[in-house]
Amino acid sequence: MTTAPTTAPKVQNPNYSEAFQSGVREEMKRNPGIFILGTDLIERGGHFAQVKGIAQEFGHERVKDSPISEAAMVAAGVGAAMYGCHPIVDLNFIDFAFGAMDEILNQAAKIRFMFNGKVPLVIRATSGVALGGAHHCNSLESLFASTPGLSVAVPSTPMDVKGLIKTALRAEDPVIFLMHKKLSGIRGEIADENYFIPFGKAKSIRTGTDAVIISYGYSLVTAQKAAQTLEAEGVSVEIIDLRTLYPLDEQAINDAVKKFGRVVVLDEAPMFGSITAEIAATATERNFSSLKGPIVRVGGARAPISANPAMADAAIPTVASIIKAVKQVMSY
Amino acid sequence: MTTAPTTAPKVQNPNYSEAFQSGVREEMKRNPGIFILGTDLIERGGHFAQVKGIAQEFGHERVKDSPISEAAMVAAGVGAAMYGCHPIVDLNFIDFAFGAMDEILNQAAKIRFMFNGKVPLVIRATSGVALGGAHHCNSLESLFASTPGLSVAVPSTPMDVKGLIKTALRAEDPVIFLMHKKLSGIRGEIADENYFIPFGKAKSIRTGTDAVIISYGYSLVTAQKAAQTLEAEGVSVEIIDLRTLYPLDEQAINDAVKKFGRVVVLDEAPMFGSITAEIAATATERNFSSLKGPIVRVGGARAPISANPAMADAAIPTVASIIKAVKQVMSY
Amino acid sequence: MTIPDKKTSLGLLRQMMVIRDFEETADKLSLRGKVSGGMHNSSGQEAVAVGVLSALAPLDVIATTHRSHHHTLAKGFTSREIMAELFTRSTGISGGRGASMHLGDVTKGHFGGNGIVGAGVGIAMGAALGIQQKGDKKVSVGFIGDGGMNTGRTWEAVNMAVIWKLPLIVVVDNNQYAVETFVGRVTGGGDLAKRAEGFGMKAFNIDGMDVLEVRKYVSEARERALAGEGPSFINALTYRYYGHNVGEKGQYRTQEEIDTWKSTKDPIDHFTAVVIENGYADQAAIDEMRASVRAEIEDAVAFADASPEPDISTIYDDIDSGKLGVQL
Amino acid sequence: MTIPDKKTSLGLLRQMMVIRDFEETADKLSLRGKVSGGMHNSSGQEAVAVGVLSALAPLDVIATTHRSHHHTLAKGFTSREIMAELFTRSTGISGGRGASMHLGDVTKGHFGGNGIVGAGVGIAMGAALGIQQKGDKKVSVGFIGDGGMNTGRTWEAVNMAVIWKLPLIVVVDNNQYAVETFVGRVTGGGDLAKRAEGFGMKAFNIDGMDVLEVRKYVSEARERALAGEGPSFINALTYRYYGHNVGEKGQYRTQEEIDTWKSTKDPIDHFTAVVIENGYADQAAIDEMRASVRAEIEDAVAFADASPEPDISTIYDDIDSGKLGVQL
Ligand SMILES: Cc1ncc(C[n+]2csc(CCOP(=O)(O)OP(=O)(O)O)c2C)c(N)n1
Ligand SMILES: Cc1ncc(C[n+]2csc(CCOP(=O)(O)OP(=O)(O)O)c2C)c(N)n1
Ligand SMILES: [Mg+2]
Ligand SMILES: [Mg+2]
Repeated sequence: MTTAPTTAPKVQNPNYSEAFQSGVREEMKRNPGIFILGTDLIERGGHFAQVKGIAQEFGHERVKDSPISEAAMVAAGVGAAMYGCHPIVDLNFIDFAFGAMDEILNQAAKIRFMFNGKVPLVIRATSGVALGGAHHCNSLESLFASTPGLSVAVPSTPMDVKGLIKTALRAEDPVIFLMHKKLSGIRGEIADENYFIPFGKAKSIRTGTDAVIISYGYSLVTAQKAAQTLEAEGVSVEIIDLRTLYPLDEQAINDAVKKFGRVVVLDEAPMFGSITAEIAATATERNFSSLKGPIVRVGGARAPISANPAMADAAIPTVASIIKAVKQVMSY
Repeated sequence: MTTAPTTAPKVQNPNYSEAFQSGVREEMKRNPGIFILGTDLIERGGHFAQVKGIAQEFGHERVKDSPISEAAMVAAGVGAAMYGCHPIVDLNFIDFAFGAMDEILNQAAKIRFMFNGKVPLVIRATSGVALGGAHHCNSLESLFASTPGLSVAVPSTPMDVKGLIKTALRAEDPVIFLMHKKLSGIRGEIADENYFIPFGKAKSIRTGTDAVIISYGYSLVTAQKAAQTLEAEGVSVEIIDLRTLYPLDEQAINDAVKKFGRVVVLDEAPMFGSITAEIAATATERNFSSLKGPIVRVGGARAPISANPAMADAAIPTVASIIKAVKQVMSY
Repeated sequence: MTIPDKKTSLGLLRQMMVIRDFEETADKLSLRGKVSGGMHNSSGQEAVAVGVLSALAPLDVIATTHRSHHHTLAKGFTSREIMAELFTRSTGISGGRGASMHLGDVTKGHFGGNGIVGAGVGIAMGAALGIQQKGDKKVSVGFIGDGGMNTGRTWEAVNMAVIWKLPLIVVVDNNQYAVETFVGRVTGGGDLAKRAEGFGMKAFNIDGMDVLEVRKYVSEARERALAGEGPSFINALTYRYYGHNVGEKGQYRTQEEIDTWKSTKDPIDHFTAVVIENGYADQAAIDEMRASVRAEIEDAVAFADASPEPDISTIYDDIDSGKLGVQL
Repeated sequence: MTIPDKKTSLGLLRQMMVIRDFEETADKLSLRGKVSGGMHNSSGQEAVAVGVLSALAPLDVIATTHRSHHHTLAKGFTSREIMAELFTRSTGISGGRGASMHLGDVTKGHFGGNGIVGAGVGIAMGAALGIQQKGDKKVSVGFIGDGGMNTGRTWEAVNMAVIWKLPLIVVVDNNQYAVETFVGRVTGGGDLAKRAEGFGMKAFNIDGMDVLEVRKYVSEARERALAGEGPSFINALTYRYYGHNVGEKGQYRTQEEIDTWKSTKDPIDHFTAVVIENGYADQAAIDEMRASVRAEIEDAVAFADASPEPDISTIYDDIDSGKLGVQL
């Protein structure tokens, strides 16, 4: 269970990146083994200002500007983590993880199992479909979540960003920490330094009575819009934010399926092979008799993402496509 | 539909690697733009002798021994394919693709869409769980199949190896061609030079009346054993070999679900997030009312693969686990 | 440096002016929201692009980086089709799918700008292998930034080109910064030609602000490549006048540094002086050239602005050929 | 080369003998099916392993390659726990999960053998960063083969170590072949120290058949690293007597080449002569040493053979800590 904030937030209405800074700062104060490495972290504090000011506060030994060497960046994090530090490797965009796949999937994920070692490592990156074209809009959530040894956080609010990064920095596992481009601007409350969000605990972010949408990340914003429209039409939709993709909150998923029997699973990754397949398949296998009809998946097109804004939008779920899916499950 | 062999096979009872050689040789004779690059291809013909003798027959310009530079190997293939050749990049083990992920997933897969170009490229590798330890036993089928722009072949017989590689070498797309380690020893008929197997056409490799197992690759061998045991117990199981994972033969899957209503989907990848999730989720969504109960997935453990043989075996589906799944669907 | 004939020289100058005007115009349009997803301005680096491309044949291949307007213009694509691409219109070089960072047309030997540091050099190396396989008399040029010098696969590609003697020219468009990171701070050893020589590649550190110097080294590299003597590495020192991406400034370099490069090394000013000195043009001719360039860019903007948006239903086109499933 | 004291010298010699006997014994056992998944025999390369590890402190870190029995033995792990690992028994260094290719125990400064060419150097570089962050007086050694010299990330790691002045020593266990591929055929430039120098790393090409030379260069590199002077690169030329993997032969090198290396450069023969020459031992003492080594390896085999198989239910253990889900 998530713990309620114990005191008022210190940063007034911070944005998504400031929430990250806040969590990282608190943990860096407490644990001298935490350091950050990535490109362009010192002056601008990273492309999304996610570590802005931290180099100035903690010094250049604890915020290290790296060359464009993703394999070495992750390897540096892996080796230092094995040695007893708790590095945060900031990959900037998650797409750049392609240059460090062996380090992440074959090394970091397996060392605990193979070599009697811990790998307390956070790999942070900005993810999600937005402008910028195909090379910067890969959805890799399913890849990471399906790799034994990795955990994956996909926070959708400043509160969750802070609560999850703090948990990641107290644990001893390699964590992929994905922050969605299109959530950069959102603001909200954050909790104080004693608030930790456990991995594997989903959260209901909208209560409803007729059907449930299970999702995460930016798709929740679209889902909320769809739910509002549906509300006006008399359909009451619950929305569940998974918050982490591994571990998955199976309990919350099973409960929701049992309660509603009408289930939509949503994300923006190309649908074929996305994490929504895992969620739908397992939820169906476990709760078949509770389903009023098949779980409906809503996902992205099987297409690279175009730079043209309208084409980019057309490749991911829209309010309309979500409404259609909900109506589909309501038709059972 | 697959075409029946038009003449008798030329190689008598070839093995899996010889079937590959046969298909490649025929296409190389026909198309001077086909060449092969990879490590240790000339003397030994690759670690599985998959191109043995081809350098000697076609010369060192068409079979190029490469340094251990997976990124450059794939990039070489991509650039040469864009230029108008049809390279076969032999990655040896598919795990080494980790070193070329950007080249495969971000470049090769997207160039047609982005830059008005064709990428007629085959990336061949040996895949699957076997001995050799965790670094060499990654199951990446779902990753490749879920990437827009890539196609994935997973042949299980010499006949299919030859028929599919020939199709791949006549097409103009990047194809991931996965040959399972534990199938290296199998032998069987192959067809003549006019036999091509289209991608996206599954094949029933065992007929049955009670339930169906949908699978591919080495898992089919285990499935056959399970089916034999079940037969003795009075349960008649059909087995479908998908042969390619993208495109998937949706028609064959839908037909099987409709016909049997009792469906097991099987592979050896760690189950969470595997391609069996996609198959089960989509098949359920499309054919819910035909199902007598939920599709049951059988897959690997969420664990790195151990070098110890018994531990390695325990991490993937066994005859017993398949029988259990079939009995589960028979209980509906 | 011997100067080419008048027509060629004026062509080089005009091409550099086109790039500069294009970039400064696009920059302003981008700030006004016309360019989707930002743009990487190459102002200051014109001599590299024009020097390289003027030394190539039209059918030679290039593959480049996220900062590629200048290379693409110099390769002979029109201001119209590139401006339209920045506006993500259907008339753009990449049909609006690419915007600033992903300019390319494989069928015309442009193997793409690239969102990924280091990717272009690998693809160019592959194209060089294709050229060699087919026995064609062409070369392939891979552009890369100083930031890409620390990306491992760059050196895999360099090594492969050396051992296979591929007709590849690696050109480092070395503007000395990767976003806010000074090349000297993250680049061990410092001497990039020496790095490349360590892999056995013929390598040169040259002045990337001098279009004739760039042109000369690339011409020679091309000759060697066509003669079967293998690849070359050309590290062209240059400078980026604007921020990394449009609208960015940052404290990572001084205004004084920027001003010094602009006032003492500007490639257009420098080559304008050379052209005048050689009697190829007087100030009036230069002014006229600049005006015609202005008109060309204005026209490009108008063209882009008037161009239709792509049909969004086409996002499902060109993912794959669909032919794998067809009986052959 | 000044020779160390008697005890040290005899220790070096005995350690090399242990490795040779271990490898030749394991090779035979592997051919008899006792070793699961093959093994990479390091016979011939003993001087590299022993020279390096004898120059390190026990708590220094190493990370290595698929060919790592020799490094692991020289680091001080027992023949028993390594032989047991080859037999994939629960008493093995990796609990039977790793076999020949994946020997490691992070808690003891062995950051793993590796199935992936190039991976070990990156991890060692990271360990060096960890050492620097903690301000410890240690170094980290990353072993790599000649084949790994063409893997891009090797050079990313080299560069990062240089710019951050990490206490890293890269040791190339250069046996001149990657499987069947001669280093000279795929390695542009040829001079590996020069490659590393191109990245600003202090670099040396040395004789990897001479245990004292290896030891000397590594000692000096260690001193420099501890003094904050940054990393070093040591390319140790050596030779692999057996096939790449057990049972392999191949036509890629001549028997004459193998025989020449064995008869003129063998590290054990060579150092035995040095030891005798220095009066540290006579032939009888050497024979006795060899016999005691034999007994040790026999014991290791017996131990491995008698060791229990791992409990297969443990495949679900140690995947992750399980603590992320726990309230902190
Ligand atoms: C592999 C990878 N890592 C990081 C980035 C983010 N990024 C985009 S451009 C850039 C700087 C590149 O610098 P340089 O190579 O010098 O080119 P320039 O921008 O100066 O033209 C970075 C870090 C990227 N696109 N790709
Ligand atoms: C990234 C990667 N590519 C290919 C391989 C397959 N492979 C295993 S060992 C080896 C040769 C390595 O040669 P070298 O680095 O010289 O080490 P040696 O075997 O000589 O000790 C190759 C190609 C691998 N393990 N990892
Ligand atoms: Mg730059
Ligand atoms: Mg070697």
